[in-house]
Amino acid sequence: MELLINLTVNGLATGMLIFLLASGLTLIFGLMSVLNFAHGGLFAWGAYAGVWFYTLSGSFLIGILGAILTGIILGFITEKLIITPVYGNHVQQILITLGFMLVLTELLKVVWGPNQIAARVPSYLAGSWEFGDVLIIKYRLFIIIVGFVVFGVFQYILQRTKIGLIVRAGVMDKDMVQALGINIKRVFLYVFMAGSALAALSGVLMAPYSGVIYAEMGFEFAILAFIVVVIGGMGSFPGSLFAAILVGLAGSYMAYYVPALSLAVNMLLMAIVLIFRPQGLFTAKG
Amino acid sequence: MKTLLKVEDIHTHIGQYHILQGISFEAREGEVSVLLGRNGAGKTTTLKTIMGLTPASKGTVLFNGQDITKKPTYTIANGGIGYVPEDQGIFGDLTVEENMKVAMRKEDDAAFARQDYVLELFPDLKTFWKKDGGHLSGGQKQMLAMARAFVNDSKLLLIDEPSKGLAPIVVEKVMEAITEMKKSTTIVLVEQNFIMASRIGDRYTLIDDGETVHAGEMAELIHNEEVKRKYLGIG
Amino acid sequence: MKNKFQWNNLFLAVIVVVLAVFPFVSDSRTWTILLTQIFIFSILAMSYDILLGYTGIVSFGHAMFFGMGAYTTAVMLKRMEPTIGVFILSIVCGMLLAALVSFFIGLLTLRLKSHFFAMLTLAVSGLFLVLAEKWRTVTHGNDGFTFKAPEFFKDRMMFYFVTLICLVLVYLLLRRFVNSPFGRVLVAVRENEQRTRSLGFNTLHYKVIASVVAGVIASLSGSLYAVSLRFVNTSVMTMDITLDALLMTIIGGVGTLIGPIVGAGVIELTQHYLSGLAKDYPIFERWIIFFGIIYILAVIFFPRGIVGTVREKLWKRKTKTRPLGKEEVS
Amino acid sequence: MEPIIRTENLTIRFGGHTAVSHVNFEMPPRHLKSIIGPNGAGKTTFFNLLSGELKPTEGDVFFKGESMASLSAVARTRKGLGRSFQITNVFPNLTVLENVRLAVQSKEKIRYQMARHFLHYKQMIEEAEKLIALVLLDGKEHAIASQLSHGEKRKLEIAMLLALDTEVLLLDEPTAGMSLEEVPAILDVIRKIKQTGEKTILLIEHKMDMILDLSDSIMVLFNGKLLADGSPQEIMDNETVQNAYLGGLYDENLAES
Amino acid sequence: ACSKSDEGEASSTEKEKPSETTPVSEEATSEEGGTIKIGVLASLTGALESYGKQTKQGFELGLEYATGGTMEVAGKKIVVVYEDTETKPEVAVQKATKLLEEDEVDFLVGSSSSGDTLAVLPLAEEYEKIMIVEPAVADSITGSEFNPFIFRTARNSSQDAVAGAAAIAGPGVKIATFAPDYSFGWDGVAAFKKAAEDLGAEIVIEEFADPAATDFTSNLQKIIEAKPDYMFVVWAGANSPWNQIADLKMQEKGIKISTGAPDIPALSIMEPLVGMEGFSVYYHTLPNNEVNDWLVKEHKARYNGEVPDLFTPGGMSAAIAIVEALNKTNGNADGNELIKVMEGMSFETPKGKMTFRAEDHQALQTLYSIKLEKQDGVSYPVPVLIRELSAEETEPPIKN
Ligand SMILES: Nc1ncnc2c1ncn2[C@@H]1O[C@H](COP(=O)(O)OP(=O)(O)OP(=O)(O)O)[C@@H](O)[C@H]1O
Ligand SMILES: Nc1ncnc2c1ncn2[C@@H]1O[C@H](COP(=O)(O)OP(=O)(O)OP(=O)(O)O)[C@@H](O)[C@H]1O
Ligand SMILES: [Mg+2]
Ligand SMILES: [Mg+2]
Repeated sequence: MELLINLTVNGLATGMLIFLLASGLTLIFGLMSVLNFAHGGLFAWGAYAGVWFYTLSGSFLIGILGAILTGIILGFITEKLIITPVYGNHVQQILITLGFMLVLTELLKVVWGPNQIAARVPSYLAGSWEFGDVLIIKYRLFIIIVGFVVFGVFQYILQRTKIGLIVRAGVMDKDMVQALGINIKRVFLYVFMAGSALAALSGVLMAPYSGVIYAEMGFEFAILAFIVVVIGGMGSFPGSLFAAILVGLAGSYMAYYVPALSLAVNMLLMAIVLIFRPQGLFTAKG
Repeated sequence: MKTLLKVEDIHTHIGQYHILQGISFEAREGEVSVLLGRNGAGKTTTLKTIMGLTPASKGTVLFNGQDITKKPTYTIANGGIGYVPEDQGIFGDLTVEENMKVAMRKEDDAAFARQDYVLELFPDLKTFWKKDGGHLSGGQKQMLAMARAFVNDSKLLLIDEPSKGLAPIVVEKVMEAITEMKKSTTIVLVEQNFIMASRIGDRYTLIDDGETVHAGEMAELIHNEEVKRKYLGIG
Repeated sequence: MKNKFQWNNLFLAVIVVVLAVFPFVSDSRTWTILLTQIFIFSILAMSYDILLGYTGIVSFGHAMFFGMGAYTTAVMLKRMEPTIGVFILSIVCGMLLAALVSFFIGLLTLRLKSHFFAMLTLAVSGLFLVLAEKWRTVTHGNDGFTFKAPEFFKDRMMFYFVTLICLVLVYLLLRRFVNSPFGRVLVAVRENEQRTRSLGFNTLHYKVIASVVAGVIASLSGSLYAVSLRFVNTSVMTMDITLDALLMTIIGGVGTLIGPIVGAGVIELTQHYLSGLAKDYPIFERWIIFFGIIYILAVIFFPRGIVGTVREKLWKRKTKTRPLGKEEVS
Repeated sequence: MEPIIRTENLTIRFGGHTAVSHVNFEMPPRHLKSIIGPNGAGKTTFFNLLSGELKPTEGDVFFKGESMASLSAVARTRKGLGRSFQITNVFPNLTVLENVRLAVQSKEKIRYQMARHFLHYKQMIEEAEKLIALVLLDGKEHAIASQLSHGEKRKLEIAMLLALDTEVLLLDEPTAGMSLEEVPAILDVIRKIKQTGEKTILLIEHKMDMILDLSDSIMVLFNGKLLADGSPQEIMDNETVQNAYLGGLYDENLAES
Repeated sequence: ACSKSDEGEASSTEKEKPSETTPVSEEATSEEGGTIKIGVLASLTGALESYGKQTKQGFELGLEYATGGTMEVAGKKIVVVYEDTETKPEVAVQKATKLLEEDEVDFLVGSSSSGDTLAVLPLAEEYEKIMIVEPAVADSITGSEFNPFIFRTARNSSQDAVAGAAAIAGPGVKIATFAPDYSFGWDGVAAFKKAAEDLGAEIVIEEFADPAATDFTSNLQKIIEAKPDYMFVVWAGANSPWNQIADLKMQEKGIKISTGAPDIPALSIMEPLVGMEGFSVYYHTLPNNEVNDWLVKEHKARYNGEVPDLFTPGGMSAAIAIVEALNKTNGNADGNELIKVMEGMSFETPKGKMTFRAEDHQALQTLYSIKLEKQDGVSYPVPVLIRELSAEETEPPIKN
């Protein structure tokens, strides 16, 4: 029983971390339909900037805010320079964002050097609680809470405002949305910036979790985020949350019970979901 | 009567094509102006140019005394122009409700009153309130497109072929609605159904090959057999 | 039109001749190898374009077929005699394997729409990568293994010619393929699949056949790749290979066959050149940044790929009234 | 005469909404039947069921006495059920000529031919050009379909259907959005096809004058149900049809033209 | 005629000049006994970039040290060309061929990844040039894929494993292993298992984890349940399990952790493992010999106070090996001649004396049994020597 609880809690925490990763992509890829391969770059920048602010100020909170700010600024630059010319064209998006991904990753090395950098859990979040054989790691609990907060905030915004609808409408027919009096370019810009901020936030939260940041960290995690967005259902926050937790739990159980398949677990999960539910688990509908 | 919209000798290029080659007309407040012309004449492009979707390379569009020729589309729309495009422009993955919600510029009581009015006009929309726009029938889409434009308090409405695909009885309702709207709104209409056009139109502009070739009072046109035969193939 | 057609062919023929005499005039082995590499990746990129450019399906799993070819050839040359016969046999076996696998995977996955299909192919090829990693008795996993190439290829020039011939043959075959009535239906599928179906074409068949053709050709390029390295490891199955194919196709121009070849050339050459610069000029130490910038500039200045955009410009100059007709395929 | 198409209890539900409800209908070959009914009555859905685009929840379609239940849209087209679409549905980035040529290619059953250049099939191109002229699109052969005006796209749609040369033609509002001047020409095309006496035509239209002019019979769909099926005169005299569908406009309409 | 050919020579050197990092005067090339060219393949960009740079710096220093600063051996000028493999086998082959064909190098050195190295091995044999493998670790390089032109100054996985076992294994000791689920991990564990069992230890559980995973707790959980005395970790790459090992309080639960000490940047993330006992390939304070003293001093002087790292001495050793061998053949760079003198050759390196074993050309070398300690003024845990593991002690099985 303790074992099951342990596996579940850890799976949940990993899932939440993956959700945070995927949440930005849910906006950018799921909602805005931009195949942003530079997402991992934004994530890595968030991690580096966050750790930098954190080390400089000694406050993890400032680190987090610094990361979010970096995400917002980078999101602004990325949208204006890279994404604006290629809305609606997936083929061009792949090329230009992959190029930008290379630039972002290498620039990290220019700024902070090519070596990995240690990231520590702030003392008030370090350590764990033990209840018998059940071990609750504080930082993981923190991640779970942040995940739910992010989910709540964004779900609220999307439910209560027209933004989600406008973005989806804009993806289908940009001209028509403008003809209805909406400055869709600005909406896209803001949503993209929000997505980048989320990417950066997940980056800085990831850093102490694994204890290390490195320039190449982005790409692997971005693929995971794409997987989650697709199996969760494009543009659906509940979908992403559910899928992320599914991935987290599957990984946790699989590594314990069927270790031979643990390398393949994400891919298997995605294949199974897509074959039986080709549109993903949820849809963007309210 | 005051001129609300004035289109002066506009030329529009799409890609390397010179589509509009001199369109001029005006729409006076409280009137229905009809654009007529055969397929491919440039009627739709004229409306799009007014909306800023295919901006004019030459000429001016004056709305309410202001030059809106080079303004971005959303500014033009927010200035009080509603648009019902010819291909309806329904957001297929959004429900009828969501389509309406996106369209509603200001969510005040007046807007909801207008919404109630259009829903009475097109009860089908009420029935299918939660249905995806993409799953509506052709005529229902047309209704939704109009409802989206009617729900806002616009000074000017640009309507591209509203009667297309509608059952005769609904066409009649649309005509009533337009006549009703006329009290508060100016309307520019593109319409192939000459019976409808002639019944609700106050004046007309005839477009051929991207140019204005004729304009005047609708009442005149009804009796001008020659123009009707030459440009409209009727009579 | 006929005229244009022949000019095109003449131009291509000249390039092939230049490439064919190249090794005799230049004794630079770096170039021979670099060109060989470009030829091999051109074949891969062309095969990818059959999917992306002609049928309109984005696959993130193309590397699996490349890997199948590479492994089949490597394993057979290692386990049997390193002779030309075995080499050819291994290419055929690799192609058969790729055909079989792409056929079944196609049936299974091609019903899915855009993103979902792309991600499913990513999943399937991810599973193949895990298989290659785990089946160590045969693949030696991530470390990989070396093997002997047939004696005939000891001279790299011979191998250069073999790849050049393969490239030309594949190009000619694929050109036929995409310009055939069958190929035109593929384009129709790309444009509007549902409409194609209602015209009475069974689009699933078309997509499956396209993916089999693409898979088989990718397998061929994989076989050649393995022999060019005399080494194989799991990197042949990774996402990197798929992305390479994808980038080459897009940079060169989707929906043309010359495009992927140009793309392969551009990417390999700039990479080579930039990494060369890194040795001389410290600011190029981070040459990958410049490489990334090239992708970005490519999209901005060649929105339809190099070949696509150039061709469009040429058309525009020639005729003001007649827009680019897509049936005018190279 | 054995009916060429027959439906038995044909029904489809979307969620809770029954779009086509227990329709039993049949029509003899070489006959032109119009379908009318209010918006959302289920006309297009009925077409979709005939052509196989949608699968019925209940009931079946019979073509020449053969059940179509197991046949896909592709197979039905090949058997001889061709259709046009209400919402313009063409290949947007291909030229007009190529759009039509593809349809001709399907008719000619050149499906899996991979070894010859498509331009070698001259007769295909010639035939496509002929059809383009027939629907008054000549001069626009090399225009990209997405750049056509709405009316022009409708004509292209018709040309593509004609190119399929199927025994049964399902026409969904072929003249919607077409200018007054050109409606008669398209009418003419349909009339000519009818006169050849080879085709069976089902026509959805809202233009009553056109329907009366062309139809051998008219069927009325109402809320998914078959309300009436009979000669034009019978239908015009039907009160329900008058009230629910035509309204007052129709009389004036006739009176003025 | 004579002057003409001189011109030819000169201009060709001119052309190559930009690609040489060690400049060479034109007279030297043409007038004296010729040049020795060495091509170094390393990952100078990408994830392994820091390894590549360490090798490069070490190699430069090594040449200087071995030639006494003259950069000449047996009267021949040494020229080095560095190429970036980008950690892609096809690029490695491309660059290696360029080195062999165009630069006509006499030696190859490299590279940072086992994959790149394996892909290049056949070329060394084809061109009959000596290749010094540094720092790639895969056993198969001097094992199943061996060819006589390959010599390795780097330690291999088996040596790591033997050292790892020597540090902790003993009769009755229960050990769990934890490694990434790919060749590197499998090889490492297999070798470790054998070595540990030879020393009388018992392997109670072998866990392999997805190297890209975000969460390793399931695997670690299983290890905790197996109640071993030690957990031996074979790991590489930035995404590491150290934090989670600490989170799960394994050490508090009585499971001692042991692993190989990595390079300094990676050490900085091993804070949670302070106190662990394991082995090290190199840390600048571990070896006690003149060569290392020189290396540390020069390295600091040259790279603003930085100390040499994990693979710097490897690069240096490779350079020393080449110079020694050339001294023995009197400047003859013929591959087959060199094999004869290099087999069994011993040479002094920063890590003490290395010997190329005649059978498989693997350099036998000293490794170090260490403990990680926190030291004042150092921002990362420092490997502190417990004892040297002599070359004999860490000798791996012959596998070719
Ligand atoms: N995007 C475009 N690119 C090129 N040509 C275009 C484009 N859009 C429209 N055209 C051309 O411009 C002309 C006018 O088109 P427009 O849509 O304005 O006609 P219309 O009068 O609305 O016709 P219809 O009654 O058929 O709707 C047509 O010949 C059309 O082919
Ligand atoms: N895919 C679908 N999903 C859900 N409802 C649908 C779908 N397709 C059609 N409907 C509904 O079924 C009803 C019949 O639609 P249909 O398109 O057949 O009408 P129609 O008779 O062709 O009308 P119109 O004259 O307006 O084209 C409509 O109420 C429509 O909303
Ligand atoms: Mg129009
Ligand atoms: Mg309909």
